[in-house]
Amino acid sequence: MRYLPHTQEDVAAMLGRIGIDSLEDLFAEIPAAVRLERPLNLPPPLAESELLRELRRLAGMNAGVADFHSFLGGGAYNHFAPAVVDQLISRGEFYTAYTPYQPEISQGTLQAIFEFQTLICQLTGMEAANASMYDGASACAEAVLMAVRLTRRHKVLISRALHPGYRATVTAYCRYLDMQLEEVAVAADGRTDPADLLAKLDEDTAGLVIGYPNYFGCIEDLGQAAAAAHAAGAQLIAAVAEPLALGLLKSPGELDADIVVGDGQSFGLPVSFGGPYVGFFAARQKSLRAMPGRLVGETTDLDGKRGFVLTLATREQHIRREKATSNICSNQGLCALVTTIFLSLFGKQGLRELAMQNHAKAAYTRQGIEALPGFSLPFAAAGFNEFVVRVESGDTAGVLAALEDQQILGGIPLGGEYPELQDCFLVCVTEQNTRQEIDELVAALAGGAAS
Amino acid sequence: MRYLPHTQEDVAAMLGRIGIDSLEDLFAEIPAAVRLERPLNLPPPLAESELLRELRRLAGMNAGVADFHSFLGGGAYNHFAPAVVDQLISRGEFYTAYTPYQPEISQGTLQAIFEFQTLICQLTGMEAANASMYDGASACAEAVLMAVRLTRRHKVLISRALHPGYRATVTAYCRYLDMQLEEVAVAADGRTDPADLLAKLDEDTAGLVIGYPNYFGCIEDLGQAAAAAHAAGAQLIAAVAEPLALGLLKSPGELDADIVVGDGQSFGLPVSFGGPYVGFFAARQKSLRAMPGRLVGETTDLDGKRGFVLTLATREQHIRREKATSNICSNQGLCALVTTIFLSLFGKQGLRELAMQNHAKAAYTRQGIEALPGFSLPFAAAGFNEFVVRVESGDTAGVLAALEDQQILGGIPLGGEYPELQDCFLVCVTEQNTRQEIDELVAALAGGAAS
Amino acid sequence: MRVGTSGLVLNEKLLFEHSDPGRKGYSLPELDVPSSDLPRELCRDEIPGFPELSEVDVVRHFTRLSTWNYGVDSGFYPLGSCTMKYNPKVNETAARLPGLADLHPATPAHLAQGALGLMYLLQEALAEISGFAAVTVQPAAGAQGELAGMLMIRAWHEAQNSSRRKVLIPDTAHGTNPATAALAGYDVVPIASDGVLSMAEVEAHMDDDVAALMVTNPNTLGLFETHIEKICRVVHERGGLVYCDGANLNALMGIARPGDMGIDVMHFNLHKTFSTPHGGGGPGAGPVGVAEHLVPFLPKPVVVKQGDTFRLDDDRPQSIGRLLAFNGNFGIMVRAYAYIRTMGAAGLKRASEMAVLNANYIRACLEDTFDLPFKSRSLHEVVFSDRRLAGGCHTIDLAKRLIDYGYHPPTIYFPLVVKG
Amino acid sequence: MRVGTSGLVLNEKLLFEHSDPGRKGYSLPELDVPSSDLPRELCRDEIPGFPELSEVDVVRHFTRLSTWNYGVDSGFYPLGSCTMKYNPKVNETAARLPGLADLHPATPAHLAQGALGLMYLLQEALAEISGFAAVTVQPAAGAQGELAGMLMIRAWHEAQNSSRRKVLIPDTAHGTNPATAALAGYDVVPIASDGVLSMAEVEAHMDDDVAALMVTNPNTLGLFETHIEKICRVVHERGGLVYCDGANLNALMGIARPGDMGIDVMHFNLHKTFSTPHGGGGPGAGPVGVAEHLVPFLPKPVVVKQGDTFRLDDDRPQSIGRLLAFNGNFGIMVRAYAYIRTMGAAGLKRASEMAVLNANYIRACLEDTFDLPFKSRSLHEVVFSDRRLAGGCHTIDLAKRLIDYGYHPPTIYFPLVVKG
Ligand SMILES: Cc1ncc(COP(=O)(O)O)c(C=O)c1O
Ligand SMILES: Cc1ncc(COP(=O)(O)O)c(C=O)c1O
Repeated sequence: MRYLPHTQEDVAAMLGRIGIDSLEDLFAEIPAAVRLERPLNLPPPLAESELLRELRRLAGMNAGVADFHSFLGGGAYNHFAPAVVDQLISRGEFYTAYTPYQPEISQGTLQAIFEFQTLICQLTGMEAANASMYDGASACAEAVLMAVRLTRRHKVLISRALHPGYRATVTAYCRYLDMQLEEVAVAADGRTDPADLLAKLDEDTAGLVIGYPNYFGCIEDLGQAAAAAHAAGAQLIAAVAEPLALGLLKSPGELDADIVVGDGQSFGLPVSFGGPYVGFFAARQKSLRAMPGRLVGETTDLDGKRGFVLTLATREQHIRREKATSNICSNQGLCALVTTIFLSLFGKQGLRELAMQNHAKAAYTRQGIEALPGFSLPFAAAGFNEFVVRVESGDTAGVLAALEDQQILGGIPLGGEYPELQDCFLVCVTEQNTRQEIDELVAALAGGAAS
Repeated sequence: MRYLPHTQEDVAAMLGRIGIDSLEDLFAEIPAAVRLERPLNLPPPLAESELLRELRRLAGMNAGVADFHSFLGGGAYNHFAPAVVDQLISRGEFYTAYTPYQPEISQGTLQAIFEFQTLICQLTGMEAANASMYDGASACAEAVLMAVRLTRRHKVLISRALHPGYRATVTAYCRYLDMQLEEVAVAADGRTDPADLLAKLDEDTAGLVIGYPNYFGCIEDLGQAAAAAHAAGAQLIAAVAEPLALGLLKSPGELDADIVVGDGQSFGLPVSFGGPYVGFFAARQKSLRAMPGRLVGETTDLDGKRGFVLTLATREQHIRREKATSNICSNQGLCALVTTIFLSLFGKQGLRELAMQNHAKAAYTRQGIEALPGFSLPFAAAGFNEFVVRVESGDTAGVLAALEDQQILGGIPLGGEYPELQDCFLVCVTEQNTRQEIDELVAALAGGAAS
Repeated sequence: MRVGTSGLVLNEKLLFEHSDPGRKGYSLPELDVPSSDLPRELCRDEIPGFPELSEVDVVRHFTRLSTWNYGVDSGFYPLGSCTMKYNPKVNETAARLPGLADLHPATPAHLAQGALGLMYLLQEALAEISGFAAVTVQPAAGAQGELAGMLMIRAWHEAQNSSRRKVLIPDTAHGTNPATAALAGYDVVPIASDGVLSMAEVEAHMDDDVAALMVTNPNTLGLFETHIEKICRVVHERGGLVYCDGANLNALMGIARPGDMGIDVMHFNLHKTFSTPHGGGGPGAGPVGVAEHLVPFLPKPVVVKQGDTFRLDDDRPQSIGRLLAFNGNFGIMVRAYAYIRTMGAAGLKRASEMAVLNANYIRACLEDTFDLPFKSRSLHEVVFSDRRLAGGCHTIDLAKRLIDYGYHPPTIYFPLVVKG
Repeated sequence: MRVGTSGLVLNEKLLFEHSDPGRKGYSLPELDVPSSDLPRELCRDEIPGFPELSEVDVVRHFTRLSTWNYGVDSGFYPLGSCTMKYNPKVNETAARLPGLADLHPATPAHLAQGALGLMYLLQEALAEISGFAAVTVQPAAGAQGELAGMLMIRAWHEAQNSSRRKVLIPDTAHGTNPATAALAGYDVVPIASDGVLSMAEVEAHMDDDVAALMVTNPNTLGLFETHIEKICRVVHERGGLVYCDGANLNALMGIARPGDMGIDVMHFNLHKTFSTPHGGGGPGAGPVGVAEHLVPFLPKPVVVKQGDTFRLDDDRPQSIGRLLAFNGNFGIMVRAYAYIRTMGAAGLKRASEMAVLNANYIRACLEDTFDLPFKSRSLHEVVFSDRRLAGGCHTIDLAKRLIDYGYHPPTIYFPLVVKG
């Protein structure tokens, strides 16, 4: 077995040193009753070439973006990742290292995380960011818990226009905690309903969670929400599932959000059937000690040289155990590195230009579809790179199936998560969709997919 | 431009320091008459995503082994390369380094080349190997030149069964030198004709070049050839286009060859439409100073620590100029590293097992085709993983085209290089061809491809 | 082998310190549609502080940073509790295959059969290895697997109208155990172990307000919990469930199965036992195996097979819900599946045997030198204390000195029951 | 920036010293056909000395070795004559694309149109950049390009029944120039230059036994051969041809074209001017451009276009033949083509401008400190001597001291006309 270096002679010599006769003896402490007395029932081992053949076979059964024109978004975005990203994270020193608990031989990881945290602060307009969370949804759940910790209140309002996967995750995380989640309705323009929001905000409200942009691609009035939340003494949590939008939009920090979470997948991570992605989590300096997860801080060594270390570990479960701010241990370190490299490459100008292209392409597509008979756009609010399309006939499934026949993944049907939008689907357009692809989508919709 | 770090401010400041006004001025020494006064006529620049799209388009027009069952060999072999190989050579310290002229910061390359040289010596049974040549064919030409240098004779015999590309390369290299090349005929069994060989060996013969295995896949009697060559005072040069054979066959060194050249492509390098591959060159210790190309040797530093350096550079063109043993400068360093990693992984057992599998699969295929009406095997000599098939009808092109229609690249037609074998093609079978593929080939040949 | 002098040591600034206004590290196609402006009041000016770098700046920056790190690829990395395996290179290739890496999570199931099939096959393989009735591959890491498990335990209690409030956790447990129990709304009751848990201690604490016991087996001292079967029996008899932290499963593959010991629920760490890279702190994956009675509570969606097709089953009324926006760390599942298919049954067993052999060999070589607080036969790890170290040396000194010799230090100051 | 202390330095043995009998680093499918034995007398026993290593041994060995190297990705690499460009990462991805990397060289042309088309487009682009009538992409490196060129010159002479025996080569020339001339059967006549070639020197040596002059432009001092046009005219008038060593083309892209200067034949180094990696000593590629009168002599096969299809033309009776078994270093061509398509005309010109700007900037910063033997305006490189170095310091000391500061030294002791 090529992964196991032991030779027969090694094994014999080692057993001798240990003073036992057989490998069996190593397991003497395991009671016979719980020993497995048969081989595991697993398929026979594959050579490397066979393994790749088998995985290529499985991969070949999937509709990747190489074969389909894809307009799927909804929290996972088909953006281009420069080759640099993957080649750099493929350096063994990065991806085969453990969590940087020994700073002397982990400065590479530590400095990169510090840079990640800094980039997230700059992007979100916040003051402190952690080393990453599992994904945007679980980061959102952690934000809700932090709001509860900070305010010692028990109710959290969640916009119905927040990504359904985020809402479900918040619900699961909070399931058995002493708190209530309440939903805020969606207004006719596709944004969170300000009236319903005001009606539900009260003195027990710890926080309010709003998507920015929201699941329908609409750009929420975060400033107004922050003002309302703050008036009630609640925290405003902005959840950013498409952080590329922040290349153009006012940052949540500028709009007075208290906690900003989201997913960095757009920044260089493949969609990879849903993961691994990377949650980010940013907050105000004053809330630092209430934050979940790891933090890297700057320090100096005995010679006065700059160095980086894990810091404020007293919040974490290794020390605080059941009183920790979170149970998270391994996070998504390498994915944070992806994001860091991606943002280093695009930088100030590039992120803006990339965001502009996304917006322009979505706007162009939106206009194309809006002009088609049989389709309409239910939500009027300004959007970034996604929008909702209504199928007048109501046959969303039929429309999407017809598109599939033309090798187009036209969008995500909304009926499953939003029964009131049974006749709607969510379209996402990125810089990866050429005008020709877009025109083909529109033509396909025009040419009968609507029927 | 993302590859050029200069900003407008940088350029201005640098021009200022230089004391000139414009970039134009940098080129003041170039006479106006030879300045290009128009932009180059090249296609507009592509963004990275567009570039990959364009290259994928071009790649999609080619019949790679992912889509075709390939039985093409003839000096370029479809062997599996473990993922380790490419991941290790993709480390920037290896592939973005220059030739290791500064040993203090090139020990990685130097030690790896030293290991390459050692592996080549072990594989070929020789005493000294260089740091690599361009490919097997040019290594073969250099070997011919070395034989002439060593013997001060002027005639070199080349077996007609040597790879035609190697023969052509030797011819081109020797074109204007004071020497003659003479061809030795092929015997009925597919090997070099011993009678013709003896007849042509004389006191002006510097060397004799024989393929091992030869182009028809036949295993030459190298020992006999060496004895004959040595009796005439000539050098025996063995040219190994499929070095995997040396996992099973007696080494040329054991059989008394004086110079062994070949191509390491089989050991981890993709077929890549013909290159880059890696020529290897091994000889006897006593001929060391007559060898072409770079050599790495072991040394110790001031502290007694082992280190490696380029050695015997006095043979080379930097110092010897027109008296150098060769004009080669850049060789195929990274490809030599590929080979080194591949051989490290396969090692003693693995290379043997791999060679056995190749031979067994070729033998199985050979038997399958031999049993077919309409086909025969012209050459009886034992072979390794290749053999020649004769199409009784004479319509080689028709047979191969019919195979292509079934997504099979059935072999290389021999008529172009060997008019006497107009009705033959060369079949290669490696560990990559499953029994099912082989059975499909045989069935396709049976099912009318012969007609 | 000692630290050499052949290598290079390069300084490196922060990436922001390399930034120069106007540098570009990206390329974009010309915009091929009309440009479109967002309402001004929605837009920011620029991102203050964001870097501007060329591609070569970025490549050099991260290449140089990487050389400050030590990874499994650099050498021996003997971290207890972390299972620092070799991370096979082919698995990296596998996870990047087109059709896997570029598959969107919202792709309709009939166009994602390969991916769903892979998830299903991985679930099945993990179930066989662990002896559980079913496995979810959703959780993103061990700690999230723990959360899934504890939420299921609580949901099961609720389904029985039981509202127990306490969870027993041994003092050797990893910090994520109590933190997770708290996140599931439980009060943590620490219990003492003397190397392994004693029946007496478990019986003393196992009352009818205890919802579960969280145990790690082998535990963080590298010792097999020898009474595990009886412990499970007692906990079950008194109405509780047993959670197993499966971080140390690497000692048991093909040897013994937690599901066969009476354990109700356990998480796996694919980034430990199943060779996926630690990535400098993730991403990992923390699948959870459950006994039959907990199946209805699994996080949703679950990958199910119907005839020859696979789909994500969302219609699970008793499910605890979902813990991530999508299907979990699929790229990590690909790697783990590749590992299992490469190793096969015999290979996995051999891996466990070799891990245990190695730990016992190190123990044999060092037990005369260092203090060994717990003496029963070790499984895949061994814990020494610094009590016998001379000259005022402590564990931390030993750890740092190992670095000077070119090795990664072992895990230090954990578990907390061992001094130093 | 100084050498820091953050990095790791790891010793490493020879791979043979890691070997242990019985270790395996490979996997093979079960043999699915009957096994077959070769006649015993043909077979060897085993390969004495061959290593036996597990996969992790191999990964660690080469990872650690790599850390002893300095590459362009590590930092500034100011080697004169070598054009150490950034090696774009996307080009590495490109060369590995299925359909390119797995295409066999004997694939029938109609099933290899993409590859042949790429070679053709590269030929065309290089011809446009250099001003030559045609380009062959076959040679594997600069020196082999030189050989192709000199063989063509000789073949041309033979075709005119001229049997000249001498080649003029300036003292600044790279060693491959005289070595190549000798390999083409010529006698080398060194000629002196004073920074650049003077007309007097050329005229003095250009007699009717001289087949060619080999010139490097800009030359290895980084100076443009200002009389190049006149030199070519004189050589031509007296029946000779002019070979240009194009190693330094990076100074001229979009600025001036060797073909327009009267040069008859020139090689390119794709691993210099066109950004393909040096690989620690190759593989590179050395295409050759020729003026109209040399086209019949190009190495064969040549990629030609007929209508919309491409093929390898082998039927070229005057060709010098082939210099490699197959089609040249195709993987390198892919990278160079990717570079040209990425840069476009303006980008290539800008690259040349920036290279020349950088060299002149370094010169401006250092010319008060170091001795500058040749004072005319530099192009993309500048050569100092150590004459003014104090304290018994020589070039070699300066070079090694730069390493201590984390930089790769410049090229030293070359060209030979500059002392130190
Ligand atoms: C014993 C034990 N339990 C749980 C965990 C947490 O696992 P993860 O880091 O995957 O969340 C770890 C990880 O170090 C561990 O060692
Ligand atoms: C001026 C000059 N000519 C020729 C060569 C030889 O090129 P190659 O190494 O590609 O054979 C070089 C390479 O260093 C060079 O600098």
